[in-house]
Amino acid sequence: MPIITYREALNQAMREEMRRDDRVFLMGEEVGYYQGAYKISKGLLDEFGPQRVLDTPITELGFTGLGVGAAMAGLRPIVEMMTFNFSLLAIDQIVNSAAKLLYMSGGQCKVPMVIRGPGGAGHQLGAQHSQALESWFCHVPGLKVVTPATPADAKGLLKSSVRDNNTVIFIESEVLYGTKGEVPEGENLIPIGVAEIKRPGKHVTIIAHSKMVLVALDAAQQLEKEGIEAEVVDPRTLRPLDTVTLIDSVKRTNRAVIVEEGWPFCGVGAQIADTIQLHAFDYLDAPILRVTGADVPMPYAKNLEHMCLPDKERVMDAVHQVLYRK
Amino acid sequence: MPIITYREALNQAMREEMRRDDRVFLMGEEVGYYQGAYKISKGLLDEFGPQRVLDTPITELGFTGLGVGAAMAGLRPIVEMMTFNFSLLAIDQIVNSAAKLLYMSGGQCKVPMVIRGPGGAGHQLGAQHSQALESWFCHVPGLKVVTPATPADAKGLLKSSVRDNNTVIFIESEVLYGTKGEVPEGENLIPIGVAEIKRPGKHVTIIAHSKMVLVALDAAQQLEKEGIEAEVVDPRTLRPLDTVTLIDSVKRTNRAVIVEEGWPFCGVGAQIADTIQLHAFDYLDAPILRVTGADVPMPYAKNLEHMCLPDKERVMDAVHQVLYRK
Amino acid sequence: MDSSNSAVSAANAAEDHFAEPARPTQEDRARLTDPAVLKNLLEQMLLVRRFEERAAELYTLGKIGGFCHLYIGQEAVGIGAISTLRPEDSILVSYREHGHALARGVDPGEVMAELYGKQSGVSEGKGGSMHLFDKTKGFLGGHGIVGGQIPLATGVAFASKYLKQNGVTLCFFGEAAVNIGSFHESLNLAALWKLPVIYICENNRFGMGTPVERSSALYDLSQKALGYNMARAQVDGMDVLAVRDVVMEAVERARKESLPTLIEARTYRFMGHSMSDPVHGHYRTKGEVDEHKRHDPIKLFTATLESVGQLTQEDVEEIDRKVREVVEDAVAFSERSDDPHPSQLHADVYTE
Amino acid sequence: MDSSNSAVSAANAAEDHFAEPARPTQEDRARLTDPAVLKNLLEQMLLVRRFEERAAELYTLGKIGGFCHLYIGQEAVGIGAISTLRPEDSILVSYREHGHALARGVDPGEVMAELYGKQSGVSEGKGGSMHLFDKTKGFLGGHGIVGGQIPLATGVAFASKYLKQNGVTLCFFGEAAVNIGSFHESLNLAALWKLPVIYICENNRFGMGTPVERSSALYDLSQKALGYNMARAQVDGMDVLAVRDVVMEAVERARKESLPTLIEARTYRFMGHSMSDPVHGHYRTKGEVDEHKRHDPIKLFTATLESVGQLTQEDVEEIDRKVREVVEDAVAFSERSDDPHPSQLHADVYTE
Ligand SMILES: Cc1ncc(C[n+]2csc(CCOP(=O)(O)OP(=O)(O)O)c2C)c(N)n1
Ligand SMILES: Cc1ncc(C[n+]2csc(CCOP(=O)(O)OP(=O)(O)O)c2C)c(N)n1
Ligand SMILES: [Mg+2]
Ligand SMILES: [Mg+2]
Repeated sequence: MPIITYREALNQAMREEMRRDDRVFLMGEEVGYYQGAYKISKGLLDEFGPQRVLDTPITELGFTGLGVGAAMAGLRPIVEMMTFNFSLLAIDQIVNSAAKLLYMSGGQCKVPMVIRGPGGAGHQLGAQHSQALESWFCHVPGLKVVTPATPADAKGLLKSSVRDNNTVIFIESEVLYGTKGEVPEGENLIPIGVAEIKRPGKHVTIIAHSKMVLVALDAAQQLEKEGIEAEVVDPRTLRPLDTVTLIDSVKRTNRAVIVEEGWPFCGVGAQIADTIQLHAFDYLDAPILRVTGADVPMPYAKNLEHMCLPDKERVMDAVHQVLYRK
Repeated sequence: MPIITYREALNQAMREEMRRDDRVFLMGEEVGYYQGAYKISKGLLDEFGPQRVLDTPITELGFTGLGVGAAMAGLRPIVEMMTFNFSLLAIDQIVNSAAKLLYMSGGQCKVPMVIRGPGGAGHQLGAQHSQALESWFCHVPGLKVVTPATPADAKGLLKSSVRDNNTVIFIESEVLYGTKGEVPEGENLIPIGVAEIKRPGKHVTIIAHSKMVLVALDAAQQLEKEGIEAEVVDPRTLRPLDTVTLIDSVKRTNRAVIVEEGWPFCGVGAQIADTIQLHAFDYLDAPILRVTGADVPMPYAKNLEHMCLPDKERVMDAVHQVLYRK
Repeated sequence: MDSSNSAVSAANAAEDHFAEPARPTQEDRARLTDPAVLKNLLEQMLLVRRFEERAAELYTLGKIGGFCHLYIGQEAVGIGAISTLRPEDSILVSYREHGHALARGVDPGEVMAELYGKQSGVSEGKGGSMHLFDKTKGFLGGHGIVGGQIPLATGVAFASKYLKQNGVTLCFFGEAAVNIGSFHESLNLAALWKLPVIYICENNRFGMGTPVERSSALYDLSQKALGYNMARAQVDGMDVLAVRDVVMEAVERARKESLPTLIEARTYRFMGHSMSDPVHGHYRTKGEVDEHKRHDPIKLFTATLESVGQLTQEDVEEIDRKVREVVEDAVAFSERSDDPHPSQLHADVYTE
Repeated sequence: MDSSNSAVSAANAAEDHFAEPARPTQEDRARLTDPAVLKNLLEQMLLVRRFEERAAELYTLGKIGGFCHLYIGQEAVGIGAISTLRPEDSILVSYREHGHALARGVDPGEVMAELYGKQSGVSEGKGGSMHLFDKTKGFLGGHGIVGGQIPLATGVAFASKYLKQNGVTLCFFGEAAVNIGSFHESLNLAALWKLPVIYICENNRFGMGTPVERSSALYDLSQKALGYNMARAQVDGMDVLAVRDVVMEAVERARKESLPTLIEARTYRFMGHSMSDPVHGHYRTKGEVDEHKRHDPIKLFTATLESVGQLTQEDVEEIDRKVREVVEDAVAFSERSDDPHPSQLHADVYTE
């Protein structure tokens, strides 16, 4: 299987879907002539032309709403948020239009749209450019939320998202763009709503999504040396959440650690913890622990930023705790 | 003690704080000449004049940001959202400016502001006008989130919020505005971050905020007839959350039911459940149950809307379940 | 560099494509208009008026709930404008959209049933008064967030151009909506990308209780188009034929040249902001409302049609009888329709 | 009713308070300006230039991280504008704000230390290049969301008026920011409420890789003021004295009449959008950049000062030596400063 970057995987997914279906178009800041702020759309303007690859003014609310309208009227927009931090300006159109039009219209107005871009922290980008807001989108009925961690998932899930007839919030990661992995060639759709066990294990379940999956796998590898077999489960899709796979894993390991980059209070991990205690109450041998981003706006200073982000060590500590190893 | 409405309590709180401190001013749509869309600001324009009671154009992003700037520069704005649904348009200024300026500026820029208005459903207002989004605000470090359920709490907490030097998201309820209760006269500040046991009991803890407190108390009263003594705890402030009081109650009752009006997935209740399982794991005799709004955009039809909102019956069912009574 | 820039700006100074408020009287226009069209316009205006008068009663009886914003007094705008459209065209409106839906030919029974919250409503009872949708008619809502429909309409126009369907999109909003960001962002996008959309600002003087003079620094709202190099027009929104002519021009521009237009229609709201709002609160006097009622678009139009000999008193009464029947049928239909089935609660949150 | 409305609109048609791009040459202006001021302006421009040249090196050395947006080429705008202010005035800028901070007299060492992310930085290392704050100097950031500072600045002006402090607020943003909703909402509020704020649009031709012609339907950006009945001006942003004069007028208008102004300064960015962006990517040629560098505001100004006999080559070198020293001291200070203490992580999320 070819080994490509997460960036290239996303690029292939968009290219293939745009070739397959003329109604698919890409819109966002710098996606065209500039080839994308993070070069995800490299070459797409050349291949598909300015009718289908549109550079927008800096008007997140306007062009996201325009995308929703275009989707209502039969197109299949891919809207790139240069980063998801800027989606806050568009959130009214995402929540009040994209997520509700189908329901409010009694099923008449479908909004097949993908809103994609990097979420979470980069490197020292400061408080306004380092937010992981997936729990917000997960809260909203009518939206689907996808957070791939590997190139293969990125490609397979983006293709499925573009074909989905609902609005999909597709959250990537600046830090993952350069990572490499095997990606099957051609048509390989990964269904939305299906988790994957990234690493099997029987002593503890570590649940992580997006780049935290890599942190979890790191920790698992290290733990193995201590004879601790951690199972790493990646939901891949946060909404709808594949609770069956998560619960099944916890029922086998009886212990759970949830890792997320975002803020702790009302984070996605809280919902996952609630789901686990509800469905696996009698199987739990220890409280569910969460490893999250620090409960602060992201500081610029490197040393402070480092303290904010979950790392291998903190995940291992949590695992030790749920195993009462210290 | 005088008995007044929740509406009147809010009005008194603003009036008293505006009399006490010239830097406090009120801004929002229809707060002046129209006396407030829900008449919360009745009479304030007459008493304080158009310099301190400002009708804004319909520009939530603009006037909220203006409020933040005014707060940075020494004023203490009260910004009324006609309803919190519209705060989605202002969310960038709330999250990226109000919540972060103090931190980003290394402690230099305080933003003493209150953003207040009704949250949640009214009666058949439809999907775009019936959202309970408190979990979103709770997710954000730098914000405080207050959700009073009674006239006394509304007054005492609004006064404290106006005096707080941080940005406070103060969520009221259209359905509560007309409710009455005893409110001590004059200066009666209720500290932010302190929960209240609205009704003591030893068999189960029901945690509810805002108008769900009334639903919980209804259920508790009914349950009493069955010999079930439910303790109803109202956090009153969701961020910072008074975990001590909540945990202490659950440790006594060993059972918890959490009621909220909002959507279930990633709702505030999920965080509360996570907090409880973490700190009271060994005390729980049953999984924590949540009673929430339906996981759908709010429908207009009366019968469907009714099905969406938590009611006494659903709370009682949950209590019976955690008590294994059925 | 400055020179190069000024070259640019010379090529692109805000040209003011201002369409003079058309001079002819309503009589003049009537004489130039097909009698069938005139009759149809009157019939639609009366239908909307009677429909809403009835809706107001039903609201007070508790048959209709939630927010209910009436169009009474503004009928000439929506009806004149929509009379210029073709089937392939689209319409998006704010929450004050009963009149536009009916003008577009959405079934009155299904509209009324929607206000009742019945399964047989256009939006299956899930939308209500603020969220009427009939995709088969290109009627795309009914939107409750001020300004929310403006980017959406811009996108619908974008799709029509992208798909080469040659459709035109009408986007209606109130004068208070011009102050919100989505208006600004959308108009720039439409002008920049040359989209076939017509923005119709229904200036009824008030956003709830706030007069335009206290919400916008510029009162001559069509001039907002200058900031986007967009064609603009201002029209007497109480004159259904004047509105029709101005919109026809804009539709032409959109269909032939794929260019947007901003139109300000000066009108007035005879009722309260919504059914929960008094007809004239602190913010305006009964005198002011009565004064404006003297310009009732239906009265004006009936008088015109009679004066130019297109209609007799009897014809008018005949039409009125007819529309009242339509309204009563709509009410009867709504009364006998079922509430949505409980199973509908979770339907259409997502689609396959 | 229509008449009453037109009365209103007559009283309030978008009057165009357009200040002609001032005619005099930089030499003319120089002759009319206090020599001390001239020298100070040059010194500030050189300080900013040298400071940022050094910052660029340090960024490539990994001493500075995150996004770092340089002001090189645009110095005349911020420095000319800020030279008109008093201590009670305030300044808010985008993320491209090093120059404005230094022009306002924020300590270069503390600014550099902030770029280093040190505890001794103006924002205690928590803000970084994009979030410089020095409240004692009325320098209120440093904002990373495009357009985010515009409502904030409007609010700061509101507070100054409310508190009768008679302060003026300068708000700087790029030309691409005029398309975002917060610009529109803020300018309307400022004009409607007559706030003492001056909006300075630094038109450096590009928003990242997008030229203004592809982001705004109207290229002559100061004309955006027409939509808000606001005074406006356009100025050559490469001429520090022209900028100073135009802003001085606007400051006068703000301070005396409490009225806002929109100023477009035509300038050019000599470096990439940020340090992670090539100087000329696909979106512009080296030739274009070089062409613009011929209008380097510092070169122009030095030439002027020499031609009017205000300065000799030696004076300039002397000033340059001096500012280079200041920059080196700033670097040394940053190097020897400590990282924020870990205990700072949770400090200042909330205040008492
Ligand atoms: C963003 C937003 N803010 C506030 C409201 C509440 N609201 C509903 S209608 C309205 C007034 C709108 O006035 P205008 O745009 O002139 O339309 P009209 O009602 O006069 O037709 C307001 C403030 C809303 N629906 N959306
Ligand atoms: C709302 C928002 N969208 C996108 C971005 C990413 N971004 C940062 S700067 C920039 C270009 C801004 O250009 P301009 O306003 O002309 O300012 P300049 O950088 O030229 O000084 C963009 C798109 C952002 N920071 N905020
Ligand atoms: Mg209006
Ligand atoms: Mg620029």
